[in-house]
Amino acid sequence: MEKARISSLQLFMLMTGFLFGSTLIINPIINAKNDGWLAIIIGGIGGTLLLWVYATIALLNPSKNFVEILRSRLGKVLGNLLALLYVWYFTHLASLVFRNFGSFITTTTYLYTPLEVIITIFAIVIVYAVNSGIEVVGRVSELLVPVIPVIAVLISISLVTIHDFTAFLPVLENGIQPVIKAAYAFLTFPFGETISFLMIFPHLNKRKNLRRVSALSALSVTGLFLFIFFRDITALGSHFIYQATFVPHITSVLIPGINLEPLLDVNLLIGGGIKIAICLYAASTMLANIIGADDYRKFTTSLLTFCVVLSIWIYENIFEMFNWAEKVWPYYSIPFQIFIPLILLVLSLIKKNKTTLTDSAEQ
Amino acid sequence: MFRKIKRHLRLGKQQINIDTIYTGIDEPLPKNIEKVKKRLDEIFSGCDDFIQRQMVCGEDECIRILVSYIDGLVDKNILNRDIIRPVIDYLSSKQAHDEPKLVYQRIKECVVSSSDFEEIQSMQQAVYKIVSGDAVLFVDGVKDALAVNVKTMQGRQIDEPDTEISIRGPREGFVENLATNMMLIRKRIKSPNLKFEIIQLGVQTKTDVCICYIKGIANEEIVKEVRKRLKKIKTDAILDTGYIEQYITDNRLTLFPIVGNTEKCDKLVAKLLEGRVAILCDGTPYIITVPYIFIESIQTSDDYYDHAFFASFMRLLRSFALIISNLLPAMYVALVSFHHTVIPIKLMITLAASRQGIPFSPFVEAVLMITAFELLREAGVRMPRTIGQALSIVGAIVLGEASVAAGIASNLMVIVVAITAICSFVVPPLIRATMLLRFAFLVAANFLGFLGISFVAVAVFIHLCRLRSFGIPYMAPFSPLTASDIKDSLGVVPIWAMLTRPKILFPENTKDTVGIKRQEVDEISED
Amino acid sequence: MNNNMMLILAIFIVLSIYDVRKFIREKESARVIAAYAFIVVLSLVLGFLISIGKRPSSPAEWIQEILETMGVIK
Amino acid sequence: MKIKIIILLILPALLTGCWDNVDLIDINLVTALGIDKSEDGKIIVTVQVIEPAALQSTSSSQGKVGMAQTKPVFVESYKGETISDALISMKAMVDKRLFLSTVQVIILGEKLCREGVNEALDFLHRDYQVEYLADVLVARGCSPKDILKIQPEMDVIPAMYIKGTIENTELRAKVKRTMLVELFKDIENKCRQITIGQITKENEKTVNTEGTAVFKDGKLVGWLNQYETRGFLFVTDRVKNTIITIPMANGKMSIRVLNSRGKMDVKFKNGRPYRLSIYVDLEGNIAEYTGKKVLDAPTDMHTLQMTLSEEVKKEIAMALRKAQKEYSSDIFGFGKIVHKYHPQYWKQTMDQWNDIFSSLPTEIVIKSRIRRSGLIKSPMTKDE
Repeated sequence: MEKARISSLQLFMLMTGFLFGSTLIINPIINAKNDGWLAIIIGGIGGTLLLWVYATIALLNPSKNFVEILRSRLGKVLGNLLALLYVWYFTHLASLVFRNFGSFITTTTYLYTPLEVIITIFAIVIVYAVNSGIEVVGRVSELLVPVIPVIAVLISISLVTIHDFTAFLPVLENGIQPVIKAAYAFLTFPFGETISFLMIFPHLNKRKNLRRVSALSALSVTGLFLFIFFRDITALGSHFIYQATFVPHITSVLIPGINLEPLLDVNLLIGGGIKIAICLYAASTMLANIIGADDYRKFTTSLLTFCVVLSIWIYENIFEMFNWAEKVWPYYSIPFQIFIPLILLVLSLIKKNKTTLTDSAEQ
Repeated sequence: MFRKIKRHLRLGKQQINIDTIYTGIDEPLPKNIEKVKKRLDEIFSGCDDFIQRQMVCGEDECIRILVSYIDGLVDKNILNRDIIRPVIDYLSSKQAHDEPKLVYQRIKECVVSSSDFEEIQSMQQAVYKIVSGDAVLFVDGVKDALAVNVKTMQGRQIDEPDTEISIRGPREGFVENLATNMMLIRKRIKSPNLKFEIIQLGVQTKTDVCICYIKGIANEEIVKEVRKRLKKIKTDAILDTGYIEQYITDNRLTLFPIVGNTEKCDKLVAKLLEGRVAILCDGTPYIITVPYIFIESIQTSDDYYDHAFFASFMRLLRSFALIISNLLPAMYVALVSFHHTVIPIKLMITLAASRQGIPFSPFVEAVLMITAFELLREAGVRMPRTIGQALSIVGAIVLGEASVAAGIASNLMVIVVAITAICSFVVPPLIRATMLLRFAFLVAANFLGFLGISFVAVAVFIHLCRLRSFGIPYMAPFSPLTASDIKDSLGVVPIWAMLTRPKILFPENTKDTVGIKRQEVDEISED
Repeated sequence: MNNNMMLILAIFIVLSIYDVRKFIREKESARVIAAYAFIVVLSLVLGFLISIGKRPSSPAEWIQEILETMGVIK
Repeated sequence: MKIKIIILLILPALLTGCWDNVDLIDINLVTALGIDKSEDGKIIVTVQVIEPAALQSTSSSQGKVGMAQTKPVFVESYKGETISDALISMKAMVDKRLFLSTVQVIILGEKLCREGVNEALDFLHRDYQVEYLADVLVARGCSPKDILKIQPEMDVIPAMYIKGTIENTELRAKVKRTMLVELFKDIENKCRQITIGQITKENEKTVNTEGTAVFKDGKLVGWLNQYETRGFLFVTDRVKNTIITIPMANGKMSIRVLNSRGKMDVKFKNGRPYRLSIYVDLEGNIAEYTGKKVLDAPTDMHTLQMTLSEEVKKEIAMALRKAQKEYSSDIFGFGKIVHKYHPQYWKQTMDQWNDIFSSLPTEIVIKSRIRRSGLIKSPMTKDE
């Protein structure tokens, strides 16, 4: 087990970067059209609660990582099996982010560059980061994540002349159902994916901050998305947003006089990079834990190879990608993001009550 | 591949270590002065600058005294004044004793008028003292000998260093002589807490290397680590602190400087007072300081002497220049060959028109021009100063005028290279790193445009975050964020507002005011 | 035939050769090597299949089908 | 590790090509795009390409000695099934690849507009290079190619010249400036029908941009003249500066409008709309007066303001009447207000909105203020 320590600030930055991730590329909010802001608020609050649950699980099982929690609560065999499933889930998630990023880049700027090449170069940078250890990833995120809101605000300020501030009206045009659906999709992507942080929580140096930091980063990302959503809808109008393949790209192209699109690429590179790095770290650490290897670095390269191949293999075309992210992902994620964590929470609470009971009995 | 080379190098060094020059003379000094003389002549055979002066006196010439030294290393005037004359005076005077032991005692206690002498027992010590410039005085029939410091103080005058020019502040720079350098530091810090620890390094050269720190400010752990790493050095020669630098760095495969060096007294003293450890080396004016973090590269001593607003602006300007000097050619290539959509039309027309008729791709053009510039720079450094003028004229004409007129390079490229060159000189410690990174960025830009640049930039960031200098993260105080140290990073607060020492160095005393209790270092280290 | 894919596989083979060398040097346990080999060989085979244009149906489709048969999504 | 990473990062760069790397000198900068339909239903695409080197030499050194003067601009057209087809096939006649991000103006042909612009917009929206802020115009009475072929004397690049005339609508408010992105926003939107500025050819050297093309459901249905256009722009809050001339005793007076604010509203009663309201606030100075009456009393200004309001009201009423009665097309965007504030009603009547719009009575409220009289107070010719 790595003896790395990350500070609360680093955890906050990592989480924020992770949550920002590739969410802008495949925005689950779009389906709610004008009411996206409602969906963001509902999903954001739900996401904060979910993160609270994950943090509580980590706090109830101090200094244990996810695999150890699974093993101690569910037994060795079942625990290992579930951990193996999670390895798949994180690898899958990482490859999806790769694909989203690659699709975005090849659609908007690099029309003739093959998808594989962009993904591979991205992967090499990430393997360098992950092999440097979670401490280094934390430090890098501390430097780079603050760039994300800065760029978002920069683009928004440049667009201020063409805003239509009533664009989000009317409220609840199509009823509450699409909003709830979008909010749920938003909950599973990106908030539920932070289950991978259960592998990183043990590294936090001040454990008492854990819940506060997670909730804070979830809320600030919700705020950021709200801001970006209002920017997009006021600049483009709901019709346009629904039509566009990649909304943030169009927003950045609209700025009069200059085109800030490369900045947007940087933003997505940072967010996506942190997300993939965390997923890869979580997957390889879990695998190392299951197999009983002492160092997760032994598996980073191989898992990354698999991620890259999977990311190319997984979809045939871009519509499949969108369809999957909208329709299948939220349901596919239920067991990983909600069922198993809730079971763990309940089991941990029971265990804790028991120990406190026995403690009091002994006294 | 590299590992193999390293292994070979390591083997080679070990072989050198076996034959030290001092093996074979590890013996006590003989009592008989003739034997001493003969042995020394044997050891220094072929050294015509080795001189032995014998003085004989007393009844039956029973008192015989031998002074051995190396001509040129000792100051003859001092030698005559402090040793030869008093000894002869004493011997020819009436108080002279007959007993060699008493004579030796007498000479030691009240004849030799030097303040700095040492008693030695072995031949090895005697030889070492002789080669380091002492005169060694042997008395026949006595086992001990007296090494008197009569070193000549010849060397360069203290003057302003050429490499680090400052507009304001002291102009004294270090010189090659270790004692002078120590004096220069001591002169500025009048405190017994300023410690100098001298050790000898280099099997052949036996160079004096001195660890300098302020006890109570510098972290003991770092001092210990410096000692440990210095002791590990096994090499033939230490000719410059550059040698030491390469042995003690944390990461040998990095482009970035993770050990600092300076030639300016005031700068070094400021660093010592911040809690850094300095390593001085005899024979070089460059003194290295550890730990060294990234932000030190854009700091200059002028920043602290000047008004804080101006200094902060200069800091920002320097960081901007650093980015420009790394990225500008790459940005140009990316713009011209990838991101046509980004360029406004008017600029586009200018760009396209200036590129018209150029046979090379922007990448090749950039590489050619930058290489030409680097050559020019290198030639300017190596060349005798008198031809400098000619070179700059040739360079200006070739780079600026002729290449454009001949249609080899575009106008804009010349401007880009010129701006890059100017910017690269703004941050001297990073010139080397920038020079190579610039090419990496160029290749990336030619391959994937801005995306490629971002990839390489992120890789560089990761590398920077990985680096540590004596355990201190290189990118501190930004990552890990140390809020109290931001005061002296991209901006700088006035000197009266700098209440605490840099926490990132875990100084023993974080407060500048002396006497306040030591802070909890562990707590800081976790932040 | 997808040459880019081939090139990329080559890069990853180089990367894994480094790892394997380290494993041999450090006398790694059989379980680790087995797991490693499984992942790498699986991805290389898949990559090869994709590069010669015989793309097997992807996990995305499997998962979608499973969920459809379970009746979770329409 | 580091070495490995560096090698691996550089390796692909050396081994493979640079796919998207296109040198600036290998592309043709397209400054204007003309799209029209031919008689047989195919698309005719016209491009105006500039030659940067020639531009530089004409603008700076007026042609070096011994160098042949090349034309800075050339115009080509090609007939194809779709826009992209025509654009790509055009390379049979054009040497380098056509680069669309520098497009300044897009000129649509009348025939294309009559048959619907939706299909033309798809390509422009889908292609990653097209500049969203390009100005769109409809050519009236001639083909786009005719307009792109002019050789203006004011600017070497015709596209820049045309864009300039469109941009100065800020000063005159007689043509509606439409950027491509606005079309994307409104084309499928039932709340507001699209309108595009109109361009006509004056002679071989100049064009005229005045008036507006009115569309209904993506098809050209008619035109607004320059005064109707101004009325339309007043309502939609697009007037920044303009000159309005009002008749006075013994002459005319021109008012320079410096500031104008337009607002629309749909009044609802019992869940259905019963009136369209338009409010315009404007502010101006006297720019010119050819009459003879001495202006000195504050009350003079009040009467002037009344007359100005009447004049503006007339223009707005003209535009409104045309939109309602003649074309039955909600170009003002009243539907947006209904959509935003009365979504239930909008849902039911979305498809008939244009008819409802045409049948609604209107109310126009103009508030105008005249502040200053310029450098002189009295007219040059006084009424003795």
